[in-house]
Amino acid sequence: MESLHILWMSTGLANFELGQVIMMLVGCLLLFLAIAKNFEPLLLLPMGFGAILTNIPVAGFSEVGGLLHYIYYAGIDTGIFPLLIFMGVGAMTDFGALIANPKTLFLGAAAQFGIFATLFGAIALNAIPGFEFTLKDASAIAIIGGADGPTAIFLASKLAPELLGAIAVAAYSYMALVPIIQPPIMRALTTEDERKIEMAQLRHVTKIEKVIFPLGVLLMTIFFLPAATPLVGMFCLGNLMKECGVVDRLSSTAQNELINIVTIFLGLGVGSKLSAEAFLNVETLGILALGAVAFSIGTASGVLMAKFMNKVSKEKVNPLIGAAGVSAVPMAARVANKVGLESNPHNFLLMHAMGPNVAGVLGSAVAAGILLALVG
Amino acid sequence: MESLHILWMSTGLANFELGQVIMMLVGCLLLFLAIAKNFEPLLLLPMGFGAILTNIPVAGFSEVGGLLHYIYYAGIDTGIFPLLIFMGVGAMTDFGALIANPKTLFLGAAAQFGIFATLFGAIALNAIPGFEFTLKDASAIAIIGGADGPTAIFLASKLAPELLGAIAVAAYSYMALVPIIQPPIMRALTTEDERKIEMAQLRHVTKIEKVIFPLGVLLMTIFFLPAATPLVGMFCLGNLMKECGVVDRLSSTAQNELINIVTIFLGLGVGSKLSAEAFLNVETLGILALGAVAFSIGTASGVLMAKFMNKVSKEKVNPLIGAAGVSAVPMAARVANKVGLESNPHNFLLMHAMGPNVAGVLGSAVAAGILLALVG
Amino acid sequence: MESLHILWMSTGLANFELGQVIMMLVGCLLLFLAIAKNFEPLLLLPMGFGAILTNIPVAGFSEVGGLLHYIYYAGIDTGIFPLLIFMGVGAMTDFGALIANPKTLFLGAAAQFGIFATLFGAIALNAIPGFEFTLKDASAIAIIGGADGPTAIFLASKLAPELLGAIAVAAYSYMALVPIIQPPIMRALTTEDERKIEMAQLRHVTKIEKVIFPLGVLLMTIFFLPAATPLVGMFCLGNLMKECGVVDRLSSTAQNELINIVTIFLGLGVGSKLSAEAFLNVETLGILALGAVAFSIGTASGVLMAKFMNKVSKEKVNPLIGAAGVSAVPMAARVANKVGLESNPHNFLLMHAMGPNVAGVLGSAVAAGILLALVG
Amino acid sequence: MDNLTQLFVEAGTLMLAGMVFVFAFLGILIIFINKVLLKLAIKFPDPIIQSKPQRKTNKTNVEKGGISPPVVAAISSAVSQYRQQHSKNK
Amino acid sequence: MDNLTQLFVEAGTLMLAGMVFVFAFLGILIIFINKVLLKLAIKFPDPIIQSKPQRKTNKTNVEKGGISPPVVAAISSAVSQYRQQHSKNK
Amino acid sequence: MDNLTQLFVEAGTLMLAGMVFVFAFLGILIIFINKVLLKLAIKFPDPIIQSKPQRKTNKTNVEKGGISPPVVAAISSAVSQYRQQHSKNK
Ligand code: NA
Ligand code: NA
Ligand code: NA
Repeated sequence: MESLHILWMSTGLANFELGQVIMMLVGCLLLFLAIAKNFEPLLLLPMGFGAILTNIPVAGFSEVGGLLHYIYYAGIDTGIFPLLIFMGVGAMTDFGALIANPKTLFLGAAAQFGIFATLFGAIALNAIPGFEFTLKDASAIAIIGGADGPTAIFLASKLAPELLGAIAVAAYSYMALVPIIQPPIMRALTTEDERKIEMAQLRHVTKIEKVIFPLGVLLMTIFFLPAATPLVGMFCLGNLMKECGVVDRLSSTAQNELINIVTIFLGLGVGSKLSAEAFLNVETLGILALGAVAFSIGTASGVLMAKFMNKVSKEKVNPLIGAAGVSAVPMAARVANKVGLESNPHNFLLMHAMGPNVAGVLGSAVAAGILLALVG
Repeated sequence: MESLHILWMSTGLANFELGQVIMMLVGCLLLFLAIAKNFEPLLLLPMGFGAILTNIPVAGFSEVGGLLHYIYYAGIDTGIFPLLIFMGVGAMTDFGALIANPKTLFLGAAAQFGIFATLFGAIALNAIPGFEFTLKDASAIAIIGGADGPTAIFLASKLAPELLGAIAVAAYSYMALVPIIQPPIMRALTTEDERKIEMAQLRHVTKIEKVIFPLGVLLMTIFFLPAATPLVGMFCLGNLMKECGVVDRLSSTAQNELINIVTIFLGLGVGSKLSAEAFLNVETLGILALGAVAFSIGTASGVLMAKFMNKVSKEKVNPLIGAAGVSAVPMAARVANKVGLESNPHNFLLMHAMGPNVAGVLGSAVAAGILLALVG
Repeated sequence: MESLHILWMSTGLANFELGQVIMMLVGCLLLFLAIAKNFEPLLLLPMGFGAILTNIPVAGFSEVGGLLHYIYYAGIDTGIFPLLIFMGVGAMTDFGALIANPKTLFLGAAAQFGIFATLFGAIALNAIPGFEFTLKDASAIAIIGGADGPTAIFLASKLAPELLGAIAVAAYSYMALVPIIQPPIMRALTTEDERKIEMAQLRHVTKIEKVIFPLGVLLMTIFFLPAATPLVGMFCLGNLMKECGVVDRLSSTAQNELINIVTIFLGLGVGSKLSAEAFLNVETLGILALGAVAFSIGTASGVLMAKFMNKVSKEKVNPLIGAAGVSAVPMAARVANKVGLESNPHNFLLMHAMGPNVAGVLGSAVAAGILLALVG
Repeated sequence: MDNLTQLFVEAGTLMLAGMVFVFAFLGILIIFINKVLLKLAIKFPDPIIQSKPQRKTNKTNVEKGGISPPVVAAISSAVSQYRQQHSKNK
Repeated sequence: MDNLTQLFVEAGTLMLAGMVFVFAFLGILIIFINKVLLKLAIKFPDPIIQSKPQRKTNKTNVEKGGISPPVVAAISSAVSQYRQQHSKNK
Repeated sequence: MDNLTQLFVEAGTLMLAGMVFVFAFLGILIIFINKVLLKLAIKFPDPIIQSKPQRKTNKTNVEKGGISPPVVAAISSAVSQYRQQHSKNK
């Protein structure tokens, strides 16, 4: 009898709290979005699963000695996992389109306005009772507008670890929603004629340019923004490994096995921050709202910047590719391509949109560095 | 001269203890079984090698600062390595046969009697002078009957780390001996007619069933047995990654590179527990004896359960597949198939035996959870 | 304004020290050697990159909490990374040529004179003011003559961590320079007739020999030199996994994904030791000079040993393969083959040179063990 | 009651509680499969996946022009053989 | 000036400093590309890489004797198809 | 005897002891190879492994019907070429 009582007391049913149940449903929602809706499944699936695991009563996944505790403190608190992901992403990134058309860097820069406007917005939310975002919190939230998962996780783990779960959920969800969020904004801000603009074919980019480029980016970051060097440095290492052509086995491992292993752990570790006390509050609603705002402003800024550039320069740019400046590689570039095809079925913008797309990755990393340097 | 003396004093020959020599021979025996007899080589080879390394005098592999020390405390003491293996095994497991014929879950349940009977037997051994198994020890030993390596290692590392080496050796050895242990028991408990029973073809299992199944199993474990959620959770994560179809690169990494890396380390780390003081005692003999008993009882229970089910149900089950309930995937299922072919050369039981086989994995994990909850 | 001032104070430009600039140039030089000159790029590329990262002002890559700090202390200070590399190298090594012609072990032994003579030379440098090498320092430097990267890193991390950066740079640079350093020495010490010697075809080596060989090597190391068992043990584990034929998936992972992942980290971690204070001093110059001496003496010893063997034995050995005894697998063997072809275009020495080549790896590991036992 | 007897009682209780629990757990799983999964299977049957193979066949046809079937068979066999070897090596 | 106002001022400064910095940084990068990379590209153009393919072709020619082009095309297609599938699986 | 001389003596001793040890160690290894491995090789010679290739050939024959040898050669060459490239990429 006693044994049965102990057994009963050790069941989940006898120990559930409401918050845990709700957070498990949130985890299930993330799994649903990942599996059924194909929302960034590589990260949302392990993240949703981690959210379920961390909220199991009695099991203690995120307490000292629990699996998710080890994963979080070894890999996310230290920043190692997002940096390794960034290295792998660097090894998958081709800067050719950007080097061929460097003007598109301005589009990637403009789209970062989504970040800084959202920072302002997060502070503005403090006017509403219930919100008390510090400047650190606001910075971590704002980086959602960078549309770059590892950057957001890295910054949040440094500036506002208690908001990490909500920020990661928002960042990846909106990245998956890019095909829904962006097109209306893009259509509203452009005329049919602008959307029809065809761009000149990109010039051939030589191997030496691609090899020197990551080193140049790193050098500039060292000069002007050392706080961004962890992110930019690992990204450039990955890109250099890819482009140099002499360490193909390392490059291949960085963009396959290593990034896969780290992705599983990163997702689980981020999911472990989706506890009821950290997630079920009004601040999460604020973060979700601000994230949507950030993406929208970033998209709009990119498009408007392209229109501005068309005013001052004779070489025309299709303003749709400005929207790709929010990064969300390669989704945003595909969206630009698709919206462009609606107006001109023979106008393939994909390659041109890759320029602002990867510029947006650099821009977000730079913005993250600025926030770390000034707020961190 | 002095230099030569220091050199001599630093040789193994000058520092050997008898126990170390014997344990190295045990390590060599494991290597022999792995290489020449093909006994679970993926784990027994690194385990045997680890046993040799840990017993090298002077070298200090398992002392603070030694390689095996780091491996053991980072990966096994924390439970991380067995859980990652379990995730990989989950990503390799197909529950189709089980879902198509859920009755076979009873066979997997019955075979767990091998575990609990052995627990009783281990306590009974205390009647013999020299044995002093606590309930924790007995539970860790009993799980050998689960015929599941990572489960045994996980439980032993939590309940009786000093017995871990012997338990792992017994578990993997008997798993390799399944084709020798099981057939006589299976033949003794069944009639020729029973062995000839042909089973109905399995129905088609849809994708959604396979996706929802691991989530359902996890949910039930959360409700009723949170102590089993580390094992069941990681297993279900692996299985979900496999079945969902949207994270194939993660699933592939989990069942290839990641599990391979972890297997090397797990084997070495377990081998590091094969020290003379921990292994060369009468308790190890008891563990080896109890392990054999556990496998035999598990096999018999599975077969008898199938015969019982044939008594109460009209849809007949070939009792041979009951033996597959001990798990030891996929060896036990193959044994059932082979013994079946002896009686009826046209009766292929393999797919039917996969049902109880994977049910046995779940059953063992549940049994491990019960032991953790009640004894741990 | 204040914000701008903080931003300026957080730039690299405002914080650079001269030493850091120079060390970054050293890092760039390593990258150049790796990419443009193909100097051991797998290690020199991450090492050069690590050197740049660790010297970035403000960023703190190698301070507590920095990425390179974690990598160094988790993987190099513990010795884990070099040992895993060694396991992978073992899994890539074929001892067939050595077993078929065991006499070549003497060539691999003779070439280790490069190590011990350099040890003497490093102590001799102390006569010059400015040099103050301890016996530990001298031992760590001398191992450069082993022409084996992981062995050098392992030994340096144990005996002289502050010299690790310079030692690793020297070891890998000279390994890459083997095709330039060795041929003049080989030609100077041999006559045209000697270089034309054709060797008997190697006998077939059976599988069981290849399986037992690593175990025999390990056994001897255990008996006579336990201090070398970490290196030799992991090497033999890798080799056993390769040759036994029953754990191909582990062997494949050890020589592909695992070694690739560890190589990236090892390079970065070693690079993190290339700080100005540790590298920019006269001792580094001494190390670079001694390294060149070590390679040259090792090469000469191997060649002279072969000539000596031809004096006392009737079965002739082409003395060029003696140079391969320094290891630097497989570069030195290729050099021997190439120099041989110059004198006799039909004489392919590659397979024969593989014998002393892999013997050199064992010899260096044994020498490292002796130094650890007597000096460590 | 001495220590050993007490251990026996505890072990017996464990055995009983454990087997009951295992059977109950896996029994509920049977119900779950029969009641939930089966209904899901009926409600969301697997789509008849012809799109993917068809696409492949089309592409191959386009690319391979007028090559006779045995040649194609030989190629498939060679490739699948290599694939098997390769997956074994892994 | 109350706390919220101060935060607003700080956020505004951050926004301004941040956007200026981002534009400056990526702007210098444009100059870097136009001034440095472009010159490098002219000075070190990509070698016309015929050596590698040629070597391959030679080798293949030697090995394949007198096989008709469509057969070769079929093989290439089969191999590249497998390569694609394989890389997808990864 | 001053400090440097002492270091020299120690280094000299190390050199001597080290070289003797290395030669002794690898020398015993020669004996091990000649006395132990060689006998093992004679006692347990490699089985003449025809089963595996044969099985493969059979399978291939069955599958490939009446295809002419050059085609098969071309396929093998294409596959082995791809295998090489693939292993290089790794
Ligand atoms: Na961005
Ligand atoms: Na089981
Ligand atoms: Na060497």
